[in-house]
This record gives sequence, C-alpha cells and structure tokens, in this order.
Amino acid sequence: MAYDLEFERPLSDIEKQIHGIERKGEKMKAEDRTQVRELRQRLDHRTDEIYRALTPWQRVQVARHKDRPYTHDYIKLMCDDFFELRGDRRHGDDRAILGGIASLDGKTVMILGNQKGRDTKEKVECNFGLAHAEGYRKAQRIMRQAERFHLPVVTLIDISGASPDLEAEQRGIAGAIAENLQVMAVLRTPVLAIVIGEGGSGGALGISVADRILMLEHAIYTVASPEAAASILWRDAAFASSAAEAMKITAPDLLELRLIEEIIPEPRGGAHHDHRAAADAVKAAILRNIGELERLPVEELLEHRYRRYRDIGAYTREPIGAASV
Amino acid sequence: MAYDLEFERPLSDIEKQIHGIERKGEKMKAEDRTQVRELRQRLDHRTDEIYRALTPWQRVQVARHKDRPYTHDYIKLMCDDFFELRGDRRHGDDRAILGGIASLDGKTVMILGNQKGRDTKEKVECNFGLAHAEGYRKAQRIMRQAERFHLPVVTLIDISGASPDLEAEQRGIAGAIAENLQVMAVLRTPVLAIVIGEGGSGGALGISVADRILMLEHAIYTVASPEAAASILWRDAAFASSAAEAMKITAPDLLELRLIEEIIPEPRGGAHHDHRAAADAVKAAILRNIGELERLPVEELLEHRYRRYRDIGAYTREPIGAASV
Amino acid sequence: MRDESRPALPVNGQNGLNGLNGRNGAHAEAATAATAATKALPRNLAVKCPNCRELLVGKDWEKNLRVCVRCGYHSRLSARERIELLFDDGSFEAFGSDLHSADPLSFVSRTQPYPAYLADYRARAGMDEAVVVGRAHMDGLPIVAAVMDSNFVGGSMGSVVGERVTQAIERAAEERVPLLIVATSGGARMQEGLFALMQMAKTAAALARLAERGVPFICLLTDPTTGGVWASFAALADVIVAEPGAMVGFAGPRVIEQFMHQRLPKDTATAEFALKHGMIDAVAHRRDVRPTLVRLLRMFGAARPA
Amino acid sequence: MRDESRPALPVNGQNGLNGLNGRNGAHAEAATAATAATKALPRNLAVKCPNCRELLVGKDWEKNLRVCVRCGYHSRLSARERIELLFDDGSFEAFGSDLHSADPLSFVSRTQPYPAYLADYRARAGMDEAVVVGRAHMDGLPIVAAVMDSNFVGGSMGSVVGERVTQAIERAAEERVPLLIVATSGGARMQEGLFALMQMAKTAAALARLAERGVPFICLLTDPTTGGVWASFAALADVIVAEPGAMVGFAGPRVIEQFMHQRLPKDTATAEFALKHGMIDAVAHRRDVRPTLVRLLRMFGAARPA
Ligand SMILES: [Zn+2]
Ligand SMILES: [Zn+2]
Repeated sequence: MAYDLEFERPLSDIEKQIHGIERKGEKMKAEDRTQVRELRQRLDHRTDEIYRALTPWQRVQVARHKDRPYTHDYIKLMCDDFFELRGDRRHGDDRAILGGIASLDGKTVMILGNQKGRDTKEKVECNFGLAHAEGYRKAQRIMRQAERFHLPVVTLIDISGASPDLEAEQRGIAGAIAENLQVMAVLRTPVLAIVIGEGGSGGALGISVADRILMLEHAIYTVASPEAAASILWRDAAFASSAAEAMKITAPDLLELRLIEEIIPEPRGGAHHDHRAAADAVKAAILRNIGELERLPVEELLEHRYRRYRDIGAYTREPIGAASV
Repeated sequence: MAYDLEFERPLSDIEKQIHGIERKGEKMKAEDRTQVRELRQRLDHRTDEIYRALTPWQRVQVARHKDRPYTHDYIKLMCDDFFELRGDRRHGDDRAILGGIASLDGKTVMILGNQKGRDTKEKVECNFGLAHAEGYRKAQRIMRQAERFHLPVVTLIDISGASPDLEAEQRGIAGAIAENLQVMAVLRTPVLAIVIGEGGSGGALGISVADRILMLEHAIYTVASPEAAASILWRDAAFASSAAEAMKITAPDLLELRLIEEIIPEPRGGAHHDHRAAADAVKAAILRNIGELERLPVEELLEHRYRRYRDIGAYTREPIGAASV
Repeated sequence: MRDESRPALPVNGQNGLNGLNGRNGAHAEAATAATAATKALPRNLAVKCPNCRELLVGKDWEKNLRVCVRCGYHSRLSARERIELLFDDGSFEAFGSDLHSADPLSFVSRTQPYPAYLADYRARAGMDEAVVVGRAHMDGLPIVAAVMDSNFVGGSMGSVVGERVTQAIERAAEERVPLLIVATSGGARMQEGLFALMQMAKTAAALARLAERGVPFICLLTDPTTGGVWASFAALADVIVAEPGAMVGFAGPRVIEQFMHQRLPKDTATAEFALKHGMIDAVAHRRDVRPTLVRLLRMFGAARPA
Repeated sequence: MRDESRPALPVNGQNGLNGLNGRNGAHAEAATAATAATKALPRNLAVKCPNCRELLVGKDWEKNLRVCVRCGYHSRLSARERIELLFDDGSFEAFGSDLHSADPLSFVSRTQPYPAYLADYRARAGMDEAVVVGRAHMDGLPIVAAVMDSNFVGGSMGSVVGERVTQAIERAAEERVPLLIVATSGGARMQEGLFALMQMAKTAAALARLAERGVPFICLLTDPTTGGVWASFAALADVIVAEPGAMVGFAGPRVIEQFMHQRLPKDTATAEFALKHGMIDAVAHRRDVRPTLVRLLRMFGAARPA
C-alpha cells in the first residue's frame, strides 16, 4: 500500500525517493542500499509521528481508506473456517451485511459485519456498503441462531449509514434497525462489537448493541457523518472537519467518554498497510474478550449489558447556559 | 338470500311460487295467505331434507357461496369492539388476512382470519382471498402480541389456498407458513381455529394450528382443492366431486376421523341465509371453548397441543395392499 | 417572555375529550406562539393553512383541532397542546423534569456553544426539552406517557430525551400501566454525538423489558417522526397509530431524493405510505385519536392479567 | 424383482466421501433402476443428459455423481444413493421402518384403491415409503438423518413420512445430535387427505422443541422440494443448502404460470431463485455437499454446550 492521503504527502515523498533509488535494481551500490535503509527508517519515524498526531478529520480519511481491510478480509484472515449464512428468509440477501458461523482457532462464533465493496462490481453488489432492511433482518436471524446454539456473536462495524433510498423505506429500514436494538439488548449470549472502519449512525448501531464495544485505533463512530452534521449545524458540508472535531468521533475520544471499552492498535500507517497484522490484532482481541464474557453467567451478562446502555447519558439537575436572545 | 345453487332447484321453485302469490300484494286473499304459509313450511321442510343429505361436493358449493359470511362479517356481528392491527412491519398489509384486538361480550381476544372480497373492488384489494407471505407474517405478529398480553387467539379460516404467484415465491410464502406452524405450536396462550368456509391446504393450515379446531356445519377442510386433486389423481378436474368425496373434507367426516373437535350447526339453508344466527353460534362456541382452554395451566395447554398434533397419523405395522403390477 | 425557572409542566388543561378549543389567557398564548402554523397570524381571527394556503376562520381552526377543514392538513402541536388534547383534565403529572443536558462534548458549532443554543430553545419553545414524561389518565384509565415536541431543537433526541423516555418505560413496566408515546422528532441530536445515538439502544433495551412484562405500548406518530426516534422506540410499539400526512420515515423524502437523484411520489415517507407498506396499524384523524386510544386501553385492560 | 419383505434399509454403502462410483451387483442395479435419468439406458455405457441431451460416457456420469459435465444438471438420486453419497460407509442405521400407511380414508381414485397404489410403488421404487430415517455418521460425527426419495409417490408426505420425520426430530432432540434432512417432495399426499396436511404441523411442532433444545438442524434441498414439505420442516432449518437447479418453491413454476397466465423467467422457483430472494444459505455442487455439511457439523460441534 502506498501513502496516498493528503496529509501523508511527506511520507509519499520519502517513498518516492526510495523507489527512485530502488529503480536502479542490479546497479544499486552499497551507498544506495545504505540510503534506502536510512530512508526507510525515516519513513517509519515520520509515519509514527504523523499518525500519533492525526486530527479527527484525518482519521476519517484513514477509516474510509479504500484499501482498509473490510469485514470479508478480516473473516478470511482470522477464521480457520467460515460458512456464510445468507438471506433474511423473507426478501433477499443483502450483500452489504455478511455473516455466518466461523471458527477462530477452533472456537466457534457467529460473526457478521458490514461489507463495503472494493472493486466496482463488488461495490454495486453491496450497494456501496449501504445496508438495507433485509441486511438487518439477516443479521437478526444470525444472532438469534447464535443465541439458540450458545455461540458468542462478533460484529464488525464499517458502514457510513443505512441506505437512504426508497426501497429502504418501503421495506421498513427503521423498524428493522429498531428490532435489532431490542433483540441485541436481551440476546442470551455474549455480543462483542468492533468498529473496524466507519461506524455511522443508526446503520452502525443496528448491529452494534453489545456487551463491549471495541474500536480500531483509527476507526470512527459517530451519530452522523461529519459532512451531514456540517451541512446541518454549520449549514455547509465544507465544515466537515470542524464537525468531525466537535462530535468526538475518534477511538481515543470515545474511550475517554467511556462510550467504548477498548482500542485495538493498528499497524504502522493504519490497518490498510498490513491487513494480516490488523487481523491478528482483531482476532486476539476477540478471543480475549469473548473468553472473559463467557465466564459470566448469562443473567449477569444481560444485567451488565442492560446497565451498560441504561447508564449512558450526560445530564445535570439545573439547566446550563444562558439564552443569547 | 335466494336459493341459487344447482341442487337447491326444488327450493328456488317453491320460492318462485311464493313470490308469484305475494306479487298480488294488496289483492292477496285469505286462501293465498294460507297457501303462502303452507309453501313456506314446505320450503323449510325441503331445505332441511336437502341440507341433511348434502353430498361433499354440494357442501363445497355451500362453503364457497358468494353470500356466505366472511371473517369481516363475523367480526362486525360478534365483537362489541375491534381494533384492526395492520401490516407485517416489513413489507405490506395483506388484505387477505385481517386481524386485531377484539372484545367479545367484554372479553378481550385476538381475532384474525382470511378475508375473501364480496364486491369486485374488495376482491381485487384482497387478491380474491389468496393470502401472501406478508399476510402470514402479519398473523404471526398478531399472535405473538396475543402471547405477550395473555390474550387467547381465535382464527377464522376461509381460504382456497395461499397465492400461487411469483410475488408469493419471491417473498417466501412457504417459509412464512412454516414459521407460523412452528410459532403456533408453542404459542403460550390458547388458540382456537374455526373453519368458517373453505379450509384449503397449507394456506389454511398457516393460521389454524390450534388447541381445538371447530368447523361450521357446511365448511370444508382439505389438503388440496377438489379440482386440483381431481386433475392430479383423476387426470381431469371434472372429477372434482369424486375427489371431494374421496378426500373426506366435510365437517362430519373430519369429526369422525377425530381431526376436528366440534361442529357448529348452521342456520337453515346455510350460514348465508342468516348471518346474524351464524355469528351468534360462532361467538357462543368461541366463548365456551376459550373459557375451557383458559382453565388449563399454560404448560398443560402446550403439552395437550403438542400431543394433539403429535398423535395425528394413520399407520400399520405391516404394509397393506398388493401390487397390481 | 416566560420565566425560565418556572417548570414547563405540569399543565392543567381546560378541556378533555374535545381538544384545544376554549383555552384562554397567557397559557393559551404560549401554546399558540409555540405552533409555527399560527405564529404570524392574529389569534382567533384568521389562520392561513400552511399546506393549502386557504384562509380559515381562527375559531374554526381551533375547533377543528388545528386541522385544515379544506385539505385535511394536521398542523403540528406542542407537547402541552397534545397533553390537553389527549389526557383527562389535569390528570397529567410530570416526572423526570429535573434532568437537563450536560454538554458532554463541550460542543461548539460555528460560534455558538451548545448550552447557549439550548437556552435559546428553552426561551423560544417555552419548554425545557423535546419531551415531557409523566403519569396521566385517559377516560379514567391510567397510563404512563411521553410526549415529544418538535419545537424544541426539532424534537431531536439527546441524553435527556432518551433518559426521560427510558424512565417512562421503566415506570410503565414497574407499575404495569400501559405506555403511550406521542412521537415527533427530526432524529438524534448531533450536538451530543454518540451519547445521542446510544439513546436509541437505551430506549430499545428498556422496551425489551417492558415487552417481557407484557405491558402494552402504544405509539402515536405525529409530523414529523423520522431518524433515530422512528428507528428505535417509535417503531417498537405494539400498536402504532399515525396522524394523516405526518412525515414518517428513516431518512425523510428530501434526503432520499438527493440520494437517488430523482423525484419521488408525493406520499413517500408519510403516514399513509407507512400504512401501505405494513409499518403501522392505523392513520387516524386528530379528532379520532383519543377515542381510538381509549378503546385500545379498554381492551388491553380487559385482558387476563399475567 | 426385489423381495418386498426385505426391509429397504439399512444399506451398506461401498464408498464414503466420493459418492456413487464403484458400486456393483444387485444392489447397484436396484439403485440405478430407481433413477429415472438412467433408467432407459444400458448402465455404464452411455447416458443421455435429461437436461441438455448430451450423450455422456456412463462411467464419467457415475464418477461425476450423476451431474452432467456439460450443463451441470444434477439428476435425481434415490434415498439409497443419497445415503451412500453422504454418510460414512455402513454407518446408517434406520429406525421407524415398521410404519406403513393405513389408508384412513379408504381412498379410491379412478379404479385403484390407495393400498394397491402404494404396493405398486413399493415394487417399482424398491423402498417402502418416501423417506428413510436413521442414525448415521459423517466423517465420524454422529447425526440423525431423514432422507426423502421422490421415486416413491413423488416424495409426497403422508402419515408415514410425517411420523418418521417427527421420530427423527424427536430422536435428535433427545440425544442432542444434529439433525440432517435431505428433502425432495412434490407436496402433501392427497390420498391421505387432512392426515397428510397435518403432518406439516406435526413436524413443525417437533422442530419447535428441537430449537428450544438448541440442537442444530441442517436441510439439504434436492430436486424438487415443493409444497407442504418446503412449507413446513424444510423451510425451518437453521441452515439450508440446495443443489444447483433444484426446483424449490411453494407452488412450482407450472402452477404459477397457469395462475398468472404468463411465462416466467427460467430460474423461477429454483435453488438459485431461493438464494437470491434470501430463503436459503447456499447452493452447493453435489460434490461439495458432504464436505460442506461436515464443516458445519464440526463448527456446531465445537460450540459451547447448553
Ligand atoms: Zn389546508
Ligand atoms: Zn447436461
């Protein structure tokens, strides 16, 4: 993967230098090799520097990176076996939400997640990752099946939002999401949600009500896309970066606000620079968290889950702020 | 209601005579009145005679009579209040299955049933009574709601069969029926099914898994329409009356085979001759049966229901019959 | 203007069954001011229907519960007006009114901090949040109610709305009293970020427990009910009734048109559309809402206890 | 011909993983005779594909599990053949084989009484009913299986089919062993009237209890799976896999065309159609079915016990 984001310009410059030297091939001299080694060290150093100081809006770029591993990539890299469960048994098989029974180091889990397409064909097939009602109903079917067989549920979140189209309304996207919230709240088996890229709005929430929510280091989780928030609150979508900042959508912010439980560190330069390392980290986090959750008796698990959501909210006894009018 | 079925010819002849005399109006003499009275007695007598000896195929005609009371008629005549619950919360509101919360003499029940249309507009609206997947899903929603609120469920069966069209397949009519069978088998509240007209095939079964099945005197309940059975087994739909005979589809036959629990007698000449009397009889049967079923603890009720279906079947230890080839 | 320290509720309505006609004094003025439809017009003289532009006699407009006699347009009502319209006189007792937003993100958009923004709305809308919750009676039958108000930040759901609604749900579950929610909302409140989004899950979780208890939940959808409210508690009711013409949808027709780059049929994402597609149980004229709800409560009340 | 008193099962297959090739003797002949696709052709020389009419070398046809190498057509298999194809050698142990239809309606169509009709089928199809049920192993993993056969009265479900399937479901529930049903059926058996229809409810009720116990149920749909079988137990499986091209539908395409008075797209009511519309989980080539099922059993087996 090359460095191709705007703020990665210094990194791509270094990369270009490296490639320039390496183009010599057989003709490379000892000092060339030394220079390449030094440039690589500098690249790593600068990458670390830049990624340590990412702004929220830069994180949005990383979370949306076209080469970032998707649910399908994680499943392929993490699972020793996977059988896809398809269809909602009522209308269709939404390719924007994938799920099935999986084996992780011999441990059986139900895994499901949002799928964005990579090439054009795949993008069209899965509606650019915008899930429909039947996707949420398929997810519900898979989760109820997990409950029946006492399998933990792992969900991978990566969606900008549920599909805002006519068909979604006709088939009841709102009701489908709402039902999932209710079903997941009382599902009698551990549920672990991991935001791997974009966690956008109700579309993300519809498969992320969980005992614990983990986020990849550069993932985002937000009530509305920064662009939508900017166009409403700033009356100009160009203020997306301001909205991204103001809404506190990054993993560190949300950990500090205690809205998520854990951050999974990403490989240098983001998950898209090393799918394998990212998948290993996610897999380790899944196995550890599921192991811990499975130790709880189910009634206790459900009481914790209820409290986890019941306690979310920030209020005071007296109104704050003074009217400006 | 006039007598308009083929086998009712003797009755319509008498009716014609009566009308002929009554046409005199003011000019009717005492002997005319006497004659009318005698003719009416004869009409009643002949009606009883004919209806006592109805062949299965004649019962099919009665069960399908265009003036026979439909679910909507029963609801209007039986209930002191009714709130219709509409829609499957996923796709649409199938007008071929109606249901809602109802009050019967102050007793709250969930009532639902098949609706055939009477006039053309209504017929089109409800697809001539041929239910779609969303109708069965609406029924399931209503029944689950009944369970939640400990309301008994009453279903009124009157369907020639589920819709055999492309949309039904696309939206999973088979799965929708199958799910209902399973849900009804373990629904934790009393379920009473009453075949009021035609009980046809899986389309009827999909809302008639119950603790008790009642049939109106001239209703039919069958694995396949006589026409369909004839065209398959006799290779000629014209043998429908033979099929109707052979398949044992009438209320008395099914009571004798112990596949139903009770027959509700119809007014003279069939339910369509007196909607009010038919509704009163059905209502009384509902209240009595529900009252009895509600006396059982729910676990016992469910065990009885399971046994009711578990025990259906006719087998021997040794094969019967000798090959003809 | 209004004294902000005065609690917005409880409210003592002047009338029960027949709705909004007959109010008077400062109370009525505040209520009228809060309703965009009548804001610019002198009260009781003439009202221009916001839909068909017909000029209507103010008294008739009020008598018809602010439904246009010509086109049937149902104008938006404040929470206060709903309470007067739906519940038995003086029966509404609010709880949860000591909860106020805490600005957990220290949110500033453009130049305005969120607390000031809220204070503006408190002043303008004459209420302290987008929902009021309480106990009430309908024709003598007890309910727990949550009544939303689109005049307060578009009826958006933040922590306070989510918390009050959840308290109402929990109260209904505890006391085994039917729950009624009158919904109207533009969606989640963006200024509260993920706290706002999570209220969807919180209310849904509480409703799961209500359902386990077998307590009925009826929801009345009013114009507009969209976004996170429609996609959480509002869609989870046992019985869903909507007012005619109310916008009911996840995304709303404008967003859908933008996304699809095409014009949509006029009824897209309305109450009638939702009925046709099987999402709700009834569309009821404002004058029929209360009797309908009372009938339902009566029938649910006659059910065999758990 | 075959001795009817000999129980149709158990069967000892010659081969496990790789299916049907390598059988021999009377056993193989009976199996071949039961398969319409090959009936008229001398065995092992040439087979005409019933779908594309290609002439295929008999040996290749068998090696390819009676799937046409040219067009991918999956020919119908008898229950006996399925058992050989799917289960570990000799692992299948039937139960429920002492149940036979009792003709409760004294059914006569045209001139033939139902018992004689059944006797004809017993002779022709080489089996005593449209399903065999038993215990078996797949790659060493225990299952309870019900395998249907469309050669017997079109695979229709009467009392015996319903009862055997129910016994299989109950056995699986009792022993907490996964259930596999290989479905193929034209629907309910009309000669048994309402007794036949009620088997749909009976099997569904038994499956409700299986689900409560948390025992997995996998269903393999083969050509054709329609009517009352598809609308009851077959559609209720946790995982549904179908063979390519299998007819899968409630009414079947001919009935639909008659009803709608129009030609339908070629894939209507097929496995692929069902997959597209979200009704099943996978369409798997015959050679992949056994490995797929084994993978599933392995993963379900590694689940945490209840
Ligand atoms: Zn108007
Ligand atoms: Zn071929």
